[in-house]
Amino acid sequence: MAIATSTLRELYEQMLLIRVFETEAERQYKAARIGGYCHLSSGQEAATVGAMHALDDADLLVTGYRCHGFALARGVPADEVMAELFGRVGGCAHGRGGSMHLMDVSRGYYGGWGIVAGQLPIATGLALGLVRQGRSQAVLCELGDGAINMGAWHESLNLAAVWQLPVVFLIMNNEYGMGTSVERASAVTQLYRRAAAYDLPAERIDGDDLIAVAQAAATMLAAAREERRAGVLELVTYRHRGHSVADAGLAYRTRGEIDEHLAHDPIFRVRGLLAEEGVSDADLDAMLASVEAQVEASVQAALDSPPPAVGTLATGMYAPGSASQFARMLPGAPFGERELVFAGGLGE
Amino acid sequence: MAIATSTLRELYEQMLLIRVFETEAERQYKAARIGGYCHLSSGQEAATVGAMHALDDADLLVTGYRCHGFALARGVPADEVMAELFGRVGGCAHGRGGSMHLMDVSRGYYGGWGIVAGQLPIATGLALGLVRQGRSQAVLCELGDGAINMGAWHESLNLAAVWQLPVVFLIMNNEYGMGTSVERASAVTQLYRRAAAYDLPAERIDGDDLIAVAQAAATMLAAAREERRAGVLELVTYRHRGHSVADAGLAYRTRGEIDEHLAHDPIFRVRGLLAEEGVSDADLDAMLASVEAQVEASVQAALDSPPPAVGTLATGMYAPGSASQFARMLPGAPFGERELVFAGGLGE
Amino acid sequence: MSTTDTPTLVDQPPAAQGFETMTYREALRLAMREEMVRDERVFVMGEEVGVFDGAYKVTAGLLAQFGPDRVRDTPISEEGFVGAGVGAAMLGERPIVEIMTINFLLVAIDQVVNHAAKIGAMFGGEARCPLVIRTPNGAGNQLTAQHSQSFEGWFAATPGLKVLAPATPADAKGLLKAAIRDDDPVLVVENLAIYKERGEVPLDPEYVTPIGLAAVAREGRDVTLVAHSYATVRALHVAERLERDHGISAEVVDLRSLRPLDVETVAESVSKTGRAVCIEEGWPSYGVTAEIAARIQHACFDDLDAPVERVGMAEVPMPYAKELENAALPNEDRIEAAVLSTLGRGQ
Amino acid sequence: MSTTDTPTLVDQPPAAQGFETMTYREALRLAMREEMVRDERVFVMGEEVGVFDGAYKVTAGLLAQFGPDRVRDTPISEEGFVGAGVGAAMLGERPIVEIMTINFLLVAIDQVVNHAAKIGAMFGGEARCPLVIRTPNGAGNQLTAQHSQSFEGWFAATPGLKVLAPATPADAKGLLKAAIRDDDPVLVVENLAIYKERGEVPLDPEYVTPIGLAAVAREGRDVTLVAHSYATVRALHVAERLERDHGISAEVVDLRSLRPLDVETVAESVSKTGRAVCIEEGWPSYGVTAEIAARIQHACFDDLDAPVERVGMAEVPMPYAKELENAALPNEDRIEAAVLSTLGRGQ
Ligand SMILES: Cc1ncc(C[n+]2csc(CCOP(=O)(O)OP(=O)(O)O)c2C)c(N)n1
Ligand SMILES: Cc1ncc(C[n+]2csc(CCOP(=O)(O)OP(=O)(O)O)c2C)c(N)n1
Ligand SMILES: [Mg+2]
Ligand SMILES: [Mg+2]
Repeated sequence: MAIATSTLRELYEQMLLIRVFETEAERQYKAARIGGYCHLSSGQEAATVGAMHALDDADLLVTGYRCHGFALARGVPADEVMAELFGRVGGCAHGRGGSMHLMDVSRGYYGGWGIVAGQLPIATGLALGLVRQGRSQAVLCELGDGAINMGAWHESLNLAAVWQLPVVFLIMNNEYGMGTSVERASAVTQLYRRAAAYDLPAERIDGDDLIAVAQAAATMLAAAREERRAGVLELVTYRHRGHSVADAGLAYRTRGEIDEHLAHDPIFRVRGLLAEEGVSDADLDAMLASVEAQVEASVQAALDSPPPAVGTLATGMYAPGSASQFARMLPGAPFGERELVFAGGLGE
Repeated sequence: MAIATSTLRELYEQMLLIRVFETEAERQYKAARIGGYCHLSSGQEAATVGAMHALDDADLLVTGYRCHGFALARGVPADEVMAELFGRVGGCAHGRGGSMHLMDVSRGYYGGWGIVAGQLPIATGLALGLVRQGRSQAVLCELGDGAINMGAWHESLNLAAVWQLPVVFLIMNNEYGMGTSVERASAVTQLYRRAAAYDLPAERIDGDDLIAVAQAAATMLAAAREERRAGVLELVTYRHRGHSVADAGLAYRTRGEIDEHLAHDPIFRVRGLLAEEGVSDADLDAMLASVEAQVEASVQAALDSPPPAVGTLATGMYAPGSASQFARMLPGAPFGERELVFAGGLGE
Repeated sequence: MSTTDTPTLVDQPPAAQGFETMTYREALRLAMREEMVRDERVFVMGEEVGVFDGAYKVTAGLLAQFGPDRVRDTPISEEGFVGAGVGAAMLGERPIVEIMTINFLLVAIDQVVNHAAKIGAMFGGEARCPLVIRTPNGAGNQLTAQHSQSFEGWFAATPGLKVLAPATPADAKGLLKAAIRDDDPVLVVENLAIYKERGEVPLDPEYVTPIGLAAVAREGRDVTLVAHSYATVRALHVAERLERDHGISAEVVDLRSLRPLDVETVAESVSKTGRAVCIEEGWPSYGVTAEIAARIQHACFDDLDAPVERVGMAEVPMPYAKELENAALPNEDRIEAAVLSTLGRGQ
Repeated sequence: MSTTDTPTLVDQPPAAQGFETMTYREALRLAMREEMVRDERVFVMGEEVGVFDGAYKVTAGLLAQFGPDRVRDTPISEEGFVGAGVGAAMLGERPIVEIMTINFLLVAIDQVVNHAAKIGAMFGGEARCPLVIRTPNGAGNQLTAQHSQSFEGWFAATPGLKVLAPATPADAKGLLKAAIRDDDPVLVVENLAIYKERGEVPLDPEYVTPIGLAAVAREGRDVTLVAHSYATVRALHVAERLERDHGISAEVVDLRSLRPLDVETVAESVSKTGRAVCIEEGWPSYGVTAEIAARIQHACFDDLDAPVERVGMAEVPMPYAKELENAALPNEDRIEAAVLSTLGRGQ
């Protein structure tokens, strides 16, 4: 697949946006404006952007908790992602989800999940839903190299294969699950080989090669859409930062190993491609400047957005109309339920 | 591996014992002397006896709930197995386990488990225990073709491989999990192929060929003992009766399919081998007669054994000494706990 | 199994009238059949629900009527297919997932508690999870330690879920239909012993039992028995015995719904009788009856003439031998003894 | 990672004397180190317990001291390695399995409830399961819906298990050591916020806290606060406030053990004060405080001057925004308000 320079520029900008956003998120976390767990995807931009480029607008996306990059590449405005990390109503999850639970149903992004591999059965079910509705789209389900050792992986892949569901499992193999290397966690280190246990097509490629990723993802998603054939795509990449902002990331890998990867930064690689195609340095620097401005603005937008009101504590928990079902539960209710939950938007 | 005629006779007698025992168990169940679920293994005798022949006395055994045959082949007296089905104190599980939960720790048989695939992580742990204790034995873990689609299969095999544990997973592929054929349940129907996802040795053989089973099991168990190499052995066999005594077994398979298998009854095959080696019909018939007498006697033994006393309701639940830990839990206890549990042998 | 061709909506049959006496099992089946006819988004999924006609025959005949796309046999993969139900529900489908018995729901509880229950709140209402999980609890058939349990209280403890537990064939139909039509994840707790219970069931396809409303199954003056599912059946039998043998008038409150829990109906009854015995099939410590007793002591503090009593399964892993199992069950003798003791007539 | 060579028994060090002030986290580590020195059957297993020194650093330094056979990093496979712990324990080993947080125990709960808890009974005592599972519960760090839960009540509801929940560094050491030495499966519930709490810890390697014994953490006359784990810390702070701001004398009972549950100590206290407020980090409905309230109303029926109150996490999936989380937590304001209302001094 040849990618037009104009397209390559866009993808490069997305990669820059992710990197700059993650860098800023770490800064804001350390400034205590972001709480909870915060997992950055710096270094995984080519894998993220390449795969998302192959995903149609009508397709569905499900990911784990390392999801800032996927949300941004899916087109969720940086303002809304940053506001979510700040826990503000302007966030893409209304400030209720935070870093791990980004989502945007209007863009077919069904979350941002925090239980390792818990998103796999759900992605399988979304694909089942597509089939039952006679729709021709596919589901892209991200997981990590560590997640592949959970039972949910096995059950989901078997169901997807037996039921011929249009779902592509995207393994972001960044070589570690927290501090555990793939070698220490998995009996086969070429993770894509596990697809053979379900007779599913699978491929393992350099996840830092933007174009190769986009091509492989396009092929697999097409098979899912057109032949209802599930697939497994393993992208070999690397996590530049620690597991989360709280992890220095040096206890289980050497400085040298990290530097080695930094030297082959996927962003430099794409910058190189654009340079080859005649895009000037000034032009490339301008792109970076505009992305930096965008991220800076997202921080301001987040600050300008108010936190959710305490009165909305129970909002969304139950469907509209549920409040009347719960009305008779008040007597003897635990202390505070009356004010916090029953008056807090329960099922209204 | 050449099997001496004398050995073959013994194995044949074990197969006969299982068949006659299962037939009697079904009769007793219908006579309401046996309750709960009752899963028979008629038709799977060669697979069961062949595998057990390869298991050393010091090795460990774990199975699912279809375990009468395994218990008998392990040497648990028919009297104790029948008494267990009758729920009597003379049972191998003291009348507390029933058909699904046979066990005999003195013979290294760690149960008889009823949650599909739940025994796999436990077998993996027993193997870990052997390793930590520097022992050179292996664990044999039985599971069904349906159980292989549970997440516990995946996690257990990966752990066994990554940690190099001496455990052999024995898949009794009797073609159905209740009413679901392997084709409808599993994306790969040659189940042994799934071992490749863990780089583990695996073999699929005719489970009704007694000698082939014994040979294959011996090889894998040896590798487990000597090289701490886990393995997967798939035995293709067939369940003559329904899933449990309550299932006629005809809703999901044809009469013809069953007859086809009955025509190649593994017991006939071994009888044929013995005949070839010159064992006379009279001799073979005598073996059957003695086995029938043994099973008949087991029914009487079961009837002669008393049911457990209600005062033992809580026996074994907690370790000795626990009663004092629970002594202060009595005030406001639910009705009956005082008599049934606290006075019922709790941790004494 | 081809599932590409989505079935076309079947016309509504003329609303049937009147009542019919049927088993609890048949009432559940009727509810599913009616809702599948009414709404083609509804489909059934689980182990042996199709070709085998259901391990306990609740779904018998549905495959023949609706085909394999709407009555889907699954591999033995509870975590996988419960999660598949969650995902399909997020897309607007209405899966009814059958779990053969509640004991097996533990391998899938992460999908129910950590996922299904969280969706409405995590998505701020933008995504919902109209999933129904049906499963029987209970002991009584010598099924032994791993197959004789009742975990419904754990799900009732989970905000984001709704938990229903019908005790009559009529409610089996009405509450299962309410669950299927509800936009939230609902666990419908059935019971192995109750499947064969018979009763009158309204044939009207619009017969739906409201969620969150307990029922006074029997009126009485002296004591209130609070129960759900099969324990309600036991309670009603005991109430008869108490009337006959002791001239005691027992009121029976059938909870029907555990989350939401109708404390008002319970409190009204106990305020009237001044005494309560709470009964459940499972282990009472940290169980359903703990919550009921805690609510009663709070809501009826001034009206209670005696402490709230609780009866449930003896707190041991259920042994196999019939003699031991009978002793461990919350049988009528133990319930009656509890009532007598709360009335000061104990041994 | 070679595990063939089983380590040889290390000599006992001379029994250390006196006390040392340390964090709850350090006390847990000390308990494990002492027991690993004392008994080579003891080993630690879990995600990131070794090379990473523990996700919350509880096991920091153990790998360096005891090596990879006794401090075993696992893949992300809770069901698998919890089950591996069960099997190893059946063979007489003494695994300490760390689950990173209790939220992840749900994917392994089948191994705990349907397997570990059943072994003693199913094997009639011929096989036992001396397994320890350590895991923190609780909310408070904006960890959101899937990472802010407390499920210990579900395990306390399971006959065959023992459940401990230390609230002080001293008990963290004493109870974890009791769990490791116990011959039954024991769940030790820790808490994310409590790890950094400091206190005096006896250095004697034979310091073991008996199982099934609650502690009166603070003496008082007017009301009893019943809590476990981090809720006990909150209760003690509230008790100070009540004394200072309202002249109310609150007694605090620290349960320490949920199964067995020391109802005697709770009942003694409430019989004296006549009032009780039960507090937990998790959702109260069908939670731990439900059982405590049910026991109190039964054991102290004639001594209660007011209904038993309960305070816990607001019954919603925990949202991310700090403002919402603070409101949902069982914070000191909410506990104080509950105490005041039970004393008729409500808002
Ligand atoms: C079931 C479960 N167990 C453990 C955790 C804690 N945990 C969060 S992320 C993580 C590592 C996952 O690694 P990987 O799948 O490779 O994804 P990555 O973080 O590298 O993107 C772990 C163990 C969890 N969230 N869920
Ligand atoms: C987790 C779980 N799900 C469902 C069941 C109900 N069940 C008992 S046996 C069985 C079929 C198992 O089939 P297979 O593994 O092939 O073993 P077989 O019965 O053929 O020996 C099922 C679904 C169970 N016991 N545990
Ligand atoms: Mg990773
Ligand atoms: Mg089978």
